Amino acid sequence: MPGVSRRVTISAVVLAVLVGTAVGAAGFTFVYAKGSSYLTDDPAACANCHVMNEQYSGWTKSSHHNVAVCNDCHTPHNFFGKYLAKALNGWHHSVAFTSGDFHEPIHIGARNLEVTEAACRSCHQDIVQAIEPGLLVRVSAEGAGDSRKVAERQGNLHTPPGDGTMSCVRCHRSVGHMELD
Amino acid sequence: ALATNIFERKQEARNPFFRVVELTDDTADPAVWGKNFPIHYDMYLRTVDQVRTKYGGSEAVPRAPTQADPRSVVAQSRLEEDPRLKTMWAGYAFSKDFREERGHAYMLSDQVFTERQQVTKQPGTCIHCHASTYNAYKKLGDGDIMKGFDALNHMTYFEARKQVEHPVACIDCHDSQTMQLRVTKPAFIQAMGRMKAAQGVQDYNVNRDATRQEMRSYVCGQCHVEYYFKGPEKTLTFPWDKGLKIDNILAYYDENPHTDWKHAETGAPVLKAQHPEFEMWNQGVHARSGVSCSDCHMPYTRVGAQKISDHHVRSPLLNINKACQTCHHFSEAELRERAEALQERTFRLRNQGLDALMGLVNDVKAAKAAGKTDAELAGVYALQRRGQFMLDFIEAENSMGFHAPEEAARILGQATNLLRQAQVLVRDPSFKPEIPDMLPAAAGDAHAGPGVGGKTVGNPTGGSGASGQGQGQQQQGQGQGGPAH
Amino acid sequence: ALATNIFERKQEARNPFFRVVELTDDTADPAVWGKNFPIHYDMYLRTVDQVRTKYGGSEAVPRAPTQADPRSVVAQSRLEEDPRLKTMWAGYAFSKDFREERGHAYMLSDQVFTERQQVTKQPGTCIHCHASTYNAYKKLGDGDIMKGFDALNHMTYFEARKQVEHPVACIDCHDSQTMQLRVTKPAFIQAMGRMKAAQGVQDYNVNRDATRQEMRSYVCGQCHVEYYFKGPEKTLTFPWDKGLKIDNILAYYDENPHTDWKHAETGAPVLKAQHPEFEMWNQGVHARSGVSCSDCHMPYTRVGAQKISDHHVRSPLLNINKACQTCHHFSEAELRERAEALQERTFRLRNQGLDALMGLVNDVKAAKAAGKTDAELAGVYALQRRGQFMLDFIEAENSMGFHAPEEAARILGQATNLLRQAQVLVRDPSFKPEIPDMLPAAAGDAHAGPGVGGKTVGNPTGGSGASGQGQGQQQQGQGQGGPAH
Ligand code: HEC
Ligand code: HEC
Ligand code: HEC
Ligand code: HEC
Ligand code: HEC
Ligand code: HEC
Ligand code: HEC
Ligand code: HEC
Ligand code: HEC
Ligand code: HEC
Ligand code: HEC
Ligand code: HEC
Ligand code: HEC
Ligand code: HEC
Ligand SMILES: [Ca+2]
Ligand SMILES: [Ca+2]
Repeated sequence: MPGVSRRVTISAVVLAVLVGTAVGAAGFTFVYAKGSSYLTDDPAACANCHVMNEQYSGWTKSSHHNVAVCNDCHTPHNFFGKYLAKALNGWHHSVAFTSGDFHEPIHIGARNLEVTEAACRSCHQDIVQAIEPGLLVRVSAEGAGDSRKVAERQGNLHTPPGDGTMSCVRCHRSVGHMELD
Repeated sequence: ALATNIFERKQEARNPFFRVVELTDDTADPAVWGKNFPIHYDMYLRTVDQVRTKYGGSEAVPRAPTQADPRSVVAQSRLEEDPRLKTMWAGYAFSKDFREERGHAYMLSDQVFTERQQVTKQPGTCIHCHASTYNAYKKLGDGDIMKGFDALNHMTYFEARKQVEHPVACIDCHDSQTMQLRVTKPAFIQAMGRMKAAQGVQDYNVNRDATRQEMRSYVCGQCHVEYYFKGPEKTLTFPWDKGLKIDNILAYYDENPHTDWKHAETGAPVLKAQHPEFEMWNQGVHARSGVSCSDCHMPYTRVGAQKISDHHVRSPLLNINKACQTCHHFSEAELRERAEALQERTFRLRNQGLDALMGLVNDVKAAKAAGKTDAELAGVYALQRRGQFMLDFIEAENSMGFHAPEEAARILGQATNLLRQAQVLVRDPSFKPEIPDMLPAAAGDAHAGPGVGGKTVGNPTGGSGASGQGQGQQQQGQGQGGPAH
Repeated sequence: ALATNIFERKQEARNPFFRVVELTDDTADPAVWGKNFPIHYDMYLRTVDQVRTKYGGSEAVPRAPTQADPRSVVAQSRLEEDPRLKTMWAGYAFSKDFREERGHAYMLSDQVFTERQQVTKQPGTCIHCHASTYNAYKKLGDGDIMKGFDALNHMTYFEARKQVEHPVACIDCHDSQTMQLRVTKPAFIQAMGRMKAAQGVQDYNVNRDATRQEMRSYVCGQCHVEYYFKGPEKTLTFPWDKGLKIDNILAYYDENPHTDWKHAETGAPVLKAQHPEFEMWNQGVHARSGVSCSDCHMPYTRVGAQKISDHHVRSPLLNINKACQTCHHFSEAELRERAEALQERTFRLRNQGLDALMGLVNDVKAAKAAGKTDAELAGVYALQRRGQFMLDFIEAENSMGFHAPEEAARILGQATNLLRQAQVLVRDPSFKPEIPDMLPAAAGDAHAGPGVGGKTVGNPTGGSGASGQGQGQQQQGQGQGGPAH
């Protein structure tokens, strides 16, 4: 979670939990809806909500069901990020599911899509290297910074890779869920 | 063994490119770049392959080399395949020699040796799209590519030819230090600038302002576009000031009167359309979904543990597996059938349009034989000019309608309407022809949309474009409905 | 409350339907079915809503009820919107009254009270598509719906009207015991049988052989089709013996000569095309991808924890969220723009075709005034008949090209070509018109393809169709390239 300091991360988790328990009958809801399983990596946990059934069955047919579970793609690949995302998503999903107030069909939002994109990149670092621009910089004897500065001085360089990355999901939408096509 | 293998793969993958030689902004020779990128270079060399598809690819036709034309293999002649084309271009160099285009490796020699060179004295302007020109620009312009561009335009073709050595090469599309894409052909830079300015985006600089995904089409848009040679300077110009749709281009030519030649059989002042792949792509649903030229014509391919862009640029129908199936989960046979069904419809409408044009040419000849004057035929000429340009636009576009099937059909339908009305008008000067309405300026154009900006097609909320890091770049131009920005 | 809510949700999901009343094969009244399926019934009732989209939906136009026509609200008149239609249909009942179609709730009353009933004596055949007819068939045929079908055909319209009570109702599409879809209209069963037989599939029985996904379109194909009344028996007939493409239909009418009426202004013997939604859908990329009518017009909708098919059948552009976004992950605005860009192109070509037809009608009138005889004009009439039918085919199709944009454009382009050639021929009897080639019989047709068999559109391996529960049903018919099976 670049840009989010550890303290913010932790307090957000704490806040989410506090707010969660403060709601009346929340304890029962949590247990009854198998909320605790939400904290595991078991994909079945997600499918406790039947609104997740479609994604669950899509996942079982996907190319990744042997190598990645929901959380591998839908939570950041670091400890705090993971539980922050879970807290936010978990809270958000429970409220959304219970109130019934959400867009259907469910579509992934900008923030979660970023998480997922980062997940692809994290597992597929090797390949990412090959398809990102600015790659010579990495293997060059000079530091990345230097060669970029030279190029920038010449004023003919396209926007740097950080901003110009490409989306894995544009071509590989269905790796996690077969029927997303 | 398994373990070593995986280990080797990982090594390969981690260090995909070795800097064997130092590349600079002056390294023109692709073979030198090939030292650092041997796989890319091998693929690049494979554009010599010739394989036919139903409507594309090309066929290797052997010929006896002569001193004037040493080529021992050429592509099939489109004029022999369809002699109606000779009539369409009567009086113009194209009616002497016009062949199916083939791979990039041939671009320079095919241009030098086309018989079109023998019937007309061509300007240096031709060279911009048939060679690696970046270093010539820099040399002739003392480091300023814009100046070098002008210099080349002013030469004769064979003078200009001496300034260049290679077909399009690495340096025309890539920055030598970072390998990032860049546009190096001034005609594209200028045309995009003018178009954006007309849309209210000041000071647009494609190399600064375009997203990575846009660049994956813009490098092709440097050449695969409609063009003309403007004024006595013969400046290479893309007629995009009003937009990329054919209606916009026709309006441009109305305001900037230009005639390519006088039709030899009818006498009408007509225009030649050429390879508007970029313009037509822009009207299609793929562009609208953020799918770039490179996605289909240079799809990623796994080589060992690396994944690289296939520099064997060719018909995607020769490579459906990688070119289409990443996005479309249907069988190869099914995808081919879909593409060909779209092409078949376009082909029918194209044939119908050509038949109408042949009919018209005969009618005008008969009318002239019977004593009709050019002045009396002025209305007929106007219809021929417009109708023939629209017809040629799709004939010249090399995907047989695939890049934008509905738009191709619209244009051909309207072209036939114009040409058939001209046939009525020849016979009946009191006839009042109807010219089709223009489409509104930006209707249906591709636009930033989801998928552009380096981000996914799967951004449901749209509009805000807020789904990615690419965000920062998605600026001004946005939401103004301008084409392909 | 939160807890109860989740509990309710879970219950709902488990036990979606409560059997309150016993339904039998004789239960005609949808209100009774509604006791078991209250949500479906509520949705079904909402087809009274009238909302306009750019090219579809409908507008509620108030009128003063009269005794002859007690309706206080009708849909807008298409004849007033575009008076060229009156000229196209001159001499036919359609030139008197033709309105935008609206929801299913109105089908019976709109048919009874259209002014078309006043200018022509219609046969009972009309009723098949404007009412719940299943129980009438059974009654009149003593349990045999085919016999009952014949009986209704032989009646006068107002006799037939007395046999029915409701607009299309649950029993016309559903089996009362299992709620499975079924086709109950004999004209569809017979037409599919003839078409399949011609393709070599003997003894095709749609209710036995069609897959579930096919049925999700076939129930609509019972009515949303081109038809004519065959022979003196006035048998409702769909002209599909040679296939569903317009070329096949034209060939059918060539072999089975039929004329709907003589054009009042030109005298040409012409055909009326009507609502070929099913035929056009079949030529589009959605059908080819296994997307059914119900996927767009009756998309799944969550009600509580249940997901049910939205029985408020209507324009998907009034419900983009559910109708399109399940498959297309773009914003609503973007999807609307895409659909409307396709429709806009079709609309232009349609207008161009209508202009050509208006020109032709005037020309023929002038020629007749100048003394030309019907015999002399026979060639012109043939072109008008063919061109006008093609034009009307797309005009009558209610999606303004959306169901198959390239096919709509092809047809309109060819129609205009024919009509403009007719204008030449009126002036110059020596002119040799060119009739467009037919497309090969099954080219471009939808086919089983991936996604059929009740499962997802995204089946990568194709062919085997092995991605879903529907599997068991995918049998004989498959893979023979026949349309929409
Ligand atoms: C290999 C990666 C991966 C795995 C594993 C995965 N997903 Fe996803 N998921 C994705 C991607 C990518 C998207 C976004 C698709 C798009 O752009 O429309 C997505 C989208 C979603 C959405 C939003 C629906 C939509 O169409 O946008 C939900 C809900 C979801 N996933 C739930 C799950 C659940 C539950 C599991 C486990 C059963 C799971 N995911 C497993 C990659 C994955
Ligand atoms: C309490 C029921 C419930 C459970 C359990 C659940 N979800 Fe969801 N999920 C929802 C609902 C409801 C939505 C739609 C929320 C919205 O769109 O606002 C949703 C939406 C999503 C989305 C897309 C939302 C976005 O804004 O990007 C993803 C991704 C997702 N879920 C993943 C998961 C994963 C992974 C799990 C298991 C770890 C899981 N869900 C478990 C109910 C649930
Ligand atoms: C937990 C680690 C992990 C994550 C997260 C992950 N992958 Fe993978 N991926 C793998 C592994 C391991 C394989 C090899 C699977 C095999 O060979 O069966 C693989 C295979 C693939 C393949 C080749 C197989 C195919 O489906 O075509 C693609 C493409 C791919 N991943 C893309 C993605 C994308 C895109 C994302 C993010 C949406 C993603 N991966 C997320 C581990 C991961
Ligand atoms: C423009 C389309 C496109 C984009 C964007 C894209 N890929 Fe791919 N990817 C492909 C294609 C095509 C292949 C198949 C290559 C082959 O096997 O020949 C592929 C293959 C893969 C594979 C499997 C390689 C193997 O060993 O077979 C992985 C893993 C993968 N991609 C990951 C990613 C990741 C991670 C991203 C984002 C950083 C990404 N892709 C972006 C088109 C794309
Ligand atoms: C969605 C995929 C797709 C995209 C995006 C695309 N094309 Fe194509 N292109 C095709 C197909 C398919 C053909 C037809 C090939 C054939 O008939 O063999 C084609 C044909 C061509 C041809 C003729 C090739 C031949 O074999 O004769 C050229 C040149 C071309 N495209 C250039 C471009 C350019 C330039 C762009 C971007 C401005 C572009 N294409 C974008 C799929 C695509
Ligand atoms: C410097 C100008 C230039 C650039 C830049 C360029 N092309 Fe071309 N391209 C040509 C010319 C010229 C030909 C025809 C060569 C011949 O027939 O001798 C051609 C031919 C092709 C063909 C036809 C191959 C065949 O077998 O028929 C395809 C496909 C193609 N280009 C796609 C692309 C794509 C995609 C890009 C961008 C990645 C691109 N081109 C960039 C000039 C260019
Ligand atoms: C704006 C870029 C551009 C310019 C300027 C240009 N060409 Fe081309 N040329 C192309 C592209 C792209 C192709 C491949 C597509 C095609 O053939 O339609 C091509 C193909 C060709 C071919 C092979 C196919 C054929 O037509 O037989 C010849 C020969 C050719 N050009 C000659 C010339 C000559 C001579 C000139 C100058 C009068 C010229 N070109 C100027 C871009 C250009
Ligand atoms: C007509 C344009 C064109 C030419 C010429 C060209 N490339 Fe590329 N190249 C591309 C495109 C497009 C990409 C994809 C870039 C991206 O996705 O940002 C690319 C990507 C690359 C990459 C990055 C890794 C990858 O495969 O995606 C390397 C390395 C590369 N090219 C090397 C070369 C070399 C070496 C040559 C000369 C032999 C060359 N290129 C010639 C258009 C071109
Ligand atoms: C990077 C993704 C991508 C690639 C690569 C791609 N497509 Fe598409 N294609 C799309 C999208 C997105 C759409 C629009 C449908 C939608 O809105 O979901 C589409 C639409 C289509 C359609 C229906 C539209 C029409 O024009 O009628 C056809 C047919 C099609 N593609 C064929 C192909 C073929 C053939 C290829 C390979 C030459 C190809 N596509 C390559 C993403 C892609
Ligand atoms: C992929 C989605 C899709 C499929 C599949 C589809 N339609 Fe449509 N249909 C549309 C759209 C979009 C419109 C245009 C609505 C508008 O303009 O408001 C439309 C319009 C119509 C209309 C006119 C509606 C009105 O509001 O006036 C009818 C009737 C119709 N379709 C029937 C059918 C039938 C019958 C089938 C199957 C044979 C079918 N459709 C298949 C999307 C679809
Ligand atoms: C019994 C015949 C019949 C059947 C079966 C039938 N329709 Fe209709 N449909 C009609 C008639 C008649 C109308 C016009 C009613 C009017 O204007 O009064 C109509 C109107 C419509 C409209 C236009 C609504 C509007 O607002 O303009 C749509 C959309 C439609 N039908 C779709 C479907 C779909 C989808 C199916 C199958 C699920 C279907 N129909 C089945 C006869 C039928
Ligand atoms: C094969 C089925 C079928 C038959 C038979 C049929 N209709 Fe329809 N009718 C439809 C459908 C479907 C619609 C809605 C689509 C449309 O309006 O184009 C419709 C719409 C209508 C409408 C409302 C729109 C308008 O045209 O003003 C009227 C009135 C109508 N029909 C009258 C009749 C009459 C009178 C007959 C007999 C001569 C008849 N119908 C026979 C299927 C049929
Ligand atoms: C014009 C055709 C048509 C009519 C009339 C019709 N339905 Fe349906 N119905 C459908 C279709 C299509 C489906 C989807 C079936 C499938 O997917 O297998 C459906 C599905 C259903 C289902 C199954 C659950 C679901 O929602 O998918 C029920 C229950 C149902 N309808 C009840 C009714 C009732 C009650 C009525 C009368 C008030 C009715 N239907 C009238 C076409 C129709
Ligand atoms: C059940 C899935 C599904 C539904 C629902 C659906 N589509 Fe599509 N759509 C597809 C598929 C599949 C394609 C073909 C592209 C491909 O092969 O990936 C497609 C293609 C398209 C295209 C490009 C093809 C063309 O005709 O130019 C457009 C535009 C489009 N859809 C719009 C819509 C709209 C608008 C709606 C709602 C009225 C809709 N779709 C509903 C699955 C669907
Ligand atoms: Ca070619
Ligand atoms: Ca309507």
